[in-house]
Amino acid sequence: MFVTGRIFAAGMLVAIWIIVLAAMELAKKNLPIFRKLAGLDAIPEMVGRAAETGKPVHFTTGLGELNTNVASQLVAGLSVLAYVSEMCANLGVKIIYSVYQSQVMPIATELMKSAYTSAGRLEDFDPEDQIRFLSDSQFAYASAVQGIAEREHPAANIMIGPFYAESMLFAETFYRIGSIQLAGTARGYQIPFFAVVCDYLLIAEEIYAAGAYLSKDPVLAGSIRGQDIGKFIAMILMIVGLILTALGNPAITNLLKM
Amino acid sequence: MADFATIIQIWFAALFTIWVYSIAFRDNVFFKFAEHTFVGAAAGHSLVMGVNNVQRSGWAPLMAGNYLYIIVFVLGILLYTRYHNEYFWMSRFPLSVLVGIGIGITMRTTVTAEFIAQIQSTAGMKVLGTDAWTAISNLIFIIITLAVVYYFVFTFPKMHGGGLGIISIIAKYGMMAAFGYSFANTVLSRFNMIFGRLDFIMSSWLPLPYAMIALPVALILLIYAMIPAARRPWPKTQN
Amino acid sequence: MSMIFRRTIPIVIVFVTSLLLLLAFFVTIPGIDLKATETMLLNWGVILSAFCLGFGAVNLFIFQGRHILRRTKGQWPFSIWMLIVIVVFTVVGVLTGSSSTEYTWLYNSSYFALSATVYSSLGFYMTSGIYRALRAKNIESGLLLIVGIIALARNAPAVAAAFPPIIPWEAWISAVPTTSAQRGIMIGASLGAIALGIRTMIGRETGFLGKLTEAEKGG
Amino acid sequence: MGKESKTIWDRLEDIPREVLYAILIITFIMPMLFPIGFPVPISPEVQRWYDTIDKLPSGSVIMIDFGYSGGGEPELGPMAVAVYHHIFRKGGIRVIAMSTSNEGTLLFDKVIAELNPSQYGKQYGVDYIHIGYLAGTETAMAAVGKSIRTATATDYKGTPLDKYPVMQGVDEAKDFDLLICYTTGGDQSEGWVRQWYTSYQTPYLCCVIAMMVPTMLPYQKAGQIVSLTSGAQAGQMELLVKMPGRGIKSADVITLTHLLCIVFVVIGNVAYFGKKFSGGKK
Repeated sequence: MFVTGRIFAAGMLVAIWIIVLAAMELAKKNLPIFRKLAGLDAIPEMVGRAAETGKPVHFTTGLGELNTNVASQLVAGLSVLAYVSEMCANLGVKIIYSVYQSQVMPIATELMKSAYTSAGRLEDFDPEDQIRFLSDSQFAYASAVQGIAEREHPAANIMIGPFYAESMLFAETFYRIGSIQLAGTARGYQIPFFAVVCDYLLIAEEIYAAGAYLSKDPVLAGSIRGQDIGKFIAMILMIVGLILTALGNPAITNLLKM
Repeated sequence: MADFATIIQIWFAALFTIWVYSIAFRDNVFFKFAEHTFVGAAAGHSLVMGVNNVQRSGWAPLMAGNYLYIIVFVLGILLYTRYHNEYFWMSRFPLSVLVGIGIGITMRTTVTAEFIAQIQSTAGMKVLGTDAWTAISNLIFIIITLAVVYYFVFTFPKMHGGGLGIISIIAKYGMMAAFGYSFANTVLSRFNMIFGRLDFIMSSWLPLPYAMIALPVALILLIYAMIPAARRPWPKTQN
Repeated sequence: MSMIFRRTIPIVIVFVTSLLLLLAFFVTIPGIDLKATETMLLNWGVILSAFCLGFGAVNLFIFQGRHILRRTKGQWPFSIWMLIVIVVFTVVGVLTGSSSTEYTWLYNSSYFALSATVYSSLGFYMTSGIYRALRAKNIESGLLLIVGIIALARNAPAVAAAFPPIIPWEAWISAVPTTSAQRGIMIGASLGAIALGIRTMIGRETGFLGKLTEAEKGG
Repeated sequence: MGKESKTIWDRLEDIPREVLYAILIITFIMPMLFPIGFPVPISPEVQRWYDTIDKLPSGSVIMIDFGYSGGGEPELGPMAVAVYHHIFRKGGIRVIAMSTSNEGTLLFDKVIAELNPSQYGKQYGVDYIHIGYLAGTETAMAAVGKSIRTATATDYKGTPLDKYPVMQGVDEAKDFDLLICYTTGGDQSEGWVRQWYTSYQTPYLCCVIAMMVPTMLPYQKAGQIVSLTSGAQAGQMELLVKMPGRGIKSADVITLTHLLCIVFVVIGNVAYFGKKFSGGKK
């Protein structure tokens, strides 16, 4: 027997479950098409400017570990890293990736190496210099990134992943030295700082979409498709509910309370 | 007058405060010392609280004769096999229990708390039959909520093309206003924290004997430590 | 065989545990009382989480220990100091108890002062961020700026007292655009959280397994 | 661009950050040395919080989560003290505290020391208690909601819970009439909505640091939180309970530093537009 007051919630959960699973299966055959993300579209321009000025591109995926609940943000950041690396390799721009998690080092090396290989520029890739493990303590990492900004003056700075209190510190430092910045995080408390300081933004869920779009992983892309359908359900329920409420009919609100 | 132990405690706390603030100006050896103390203290403190928690929640029932709790102790110890190169996979059993509990309790309530309750609250808003101001406010509220949900639909690109692009623009404006509000609130939070520390220094530390002398000395030392190693007479090594 | 132990069983454990908690919440099965099991399971969750609190210390011993062994320039004396701090905290905290006078003294003179200060130091960066970056470059940033200024002014108690109209302005900003935008984000994020839960339960999201062996990477 | 082409606007934009910081610190210190005593208006949220506690019938039981870390103490500490003053003065209410932050028990001690409950004749174990830190955040909330005595056998000092009269007849979420959470973490403030409000409909008062307020607003609008306040409003609560303390002391400082921020924004934008209109390019 269902517990009263939780019936609709249980049904909703089952519905989302089925939709997400179905979307993931379908995505294996046909990868969903993604809408344009303004933040991603800015990357060619950013790398282009780095090429013009001969300065490097700086990349960071923030803090967090691969076995915690922010792992999916980290994974999204790494997918963007692979994309940016390939573009940098093509244009002969140096990309510096500042690493916080030692466990990410081998993954990043692999990703960047294959990016340079597919650009046919493997000889330009210097993992020692380009993938820098700075520290695994928050503020030591932050001050080391600041050091890179002040010494090497990157033309562009891309930050995608789980960011914490260091977000403002990074954004402010790179702004001061005149880098163009793209930032994205799903950690709600930090988005405002990026919105204030950075030129381009990936807001909240947009980073997952960016990651899924660039990595072409059917599980992730399908899951996003499933969530999109969930958003339709939310919108429809709200609109129908509003209309009925305006007509004085509480059917939807009663349904949701079941 | 405070006792000796308290006086020492205040001195430590005050010096650490000044050293940490110095990072806003430049990296230096005093900050590094304070930072390492912070990281060490954080790890030590959570270990202590962990032991305390295990004693109260696990050890006590076990001693009271609930032998089922042996299982959880075994699982707890298995967590630490993650540091072993060969047996690290054994830590996955307890971790799976933790992950399973985490998913179970979040999923079962998220669907109500953050999905259904929010929809219900929006659907119940009145646009007709209220005063004009409330009606307009509610209408703006509804439009922004719907637009933001719409904005985060990714895999139906046609929904964002042509004239429909206006919805995303509305969403963006709504979110920017929200971010402006958050930003101002964060300033308030951080300033309150700074106030707390400065208040401590001014009302607890500075009234103590010698503190007024120590403050300028500490500041001079700090400024000295901020000078790049190559340009200062001693020590010549960078840290 | 080893794959079953290393990969399949953990995923099955996740599935069974979470399904049990879901069932206990949504349904009542006549004849079966899930409440006792649920209560115990949750308590086990608390205990295992408490066990995890030692990870930080062990990680630091391994990581900083390496610095000490290699005599990393400019780092190893700090590493030794950090390990001393951990040991002192642990010994005092475990021997005298976490609410003893000794431990409270230790906490107040170092950790409390430091954690309060470290996060407040961001206030400085925010000030220069405000000065340099809060610009009305376009409509979006202009909107952010106007809302930001109104909220800043409202947050200053005396400004609100001297200029009362700002109170309803701020209240409106908070209740209408901020709440509605946050609600939109929340609805989307909740779906993301549920989808992540589903992926983990069916073994499509295996980040929690930690490092994978070569054989597992293929699987 | 030659040196002579550096306009006044460029100079204004390039003020070294050290100068900005120094101005900020001075703005902080001046009102501390020479207090002005600016007035503080009461906002409706704080009033609603006050009324909620005021209307509690005698014999009610409150759960308080000390879920904040040391960084939030300057904001949340004064709020916790003011609210305790209110509860203890009112009388007839039992207060059971716990912590989902591992610094919580030590911060609880600070609050109690500042509060001095004996002035109201209140005793530890009889009128109030702290059942200790429980790890796992949401897991801990769910566990305590099911059974306190299963989750922890003793209070934070290590004495068995049943030895305290305050714990009589209290074991699960259903036994509580109100939930209060002070926190610096989203996992806590949102977790209580999920684990207690959603599961047991316990009325919930939530006090967070100011920066977290915006993300919590949707819950309040949906009625899942009775009153959502920020620790920065502690001064207002102190005025309501007529116990001026640290919260009200910060009013002068906060006013002046916020005005400074507004001045900074204005100067920054004047420099930006000045440069734009005087034809200088970046």
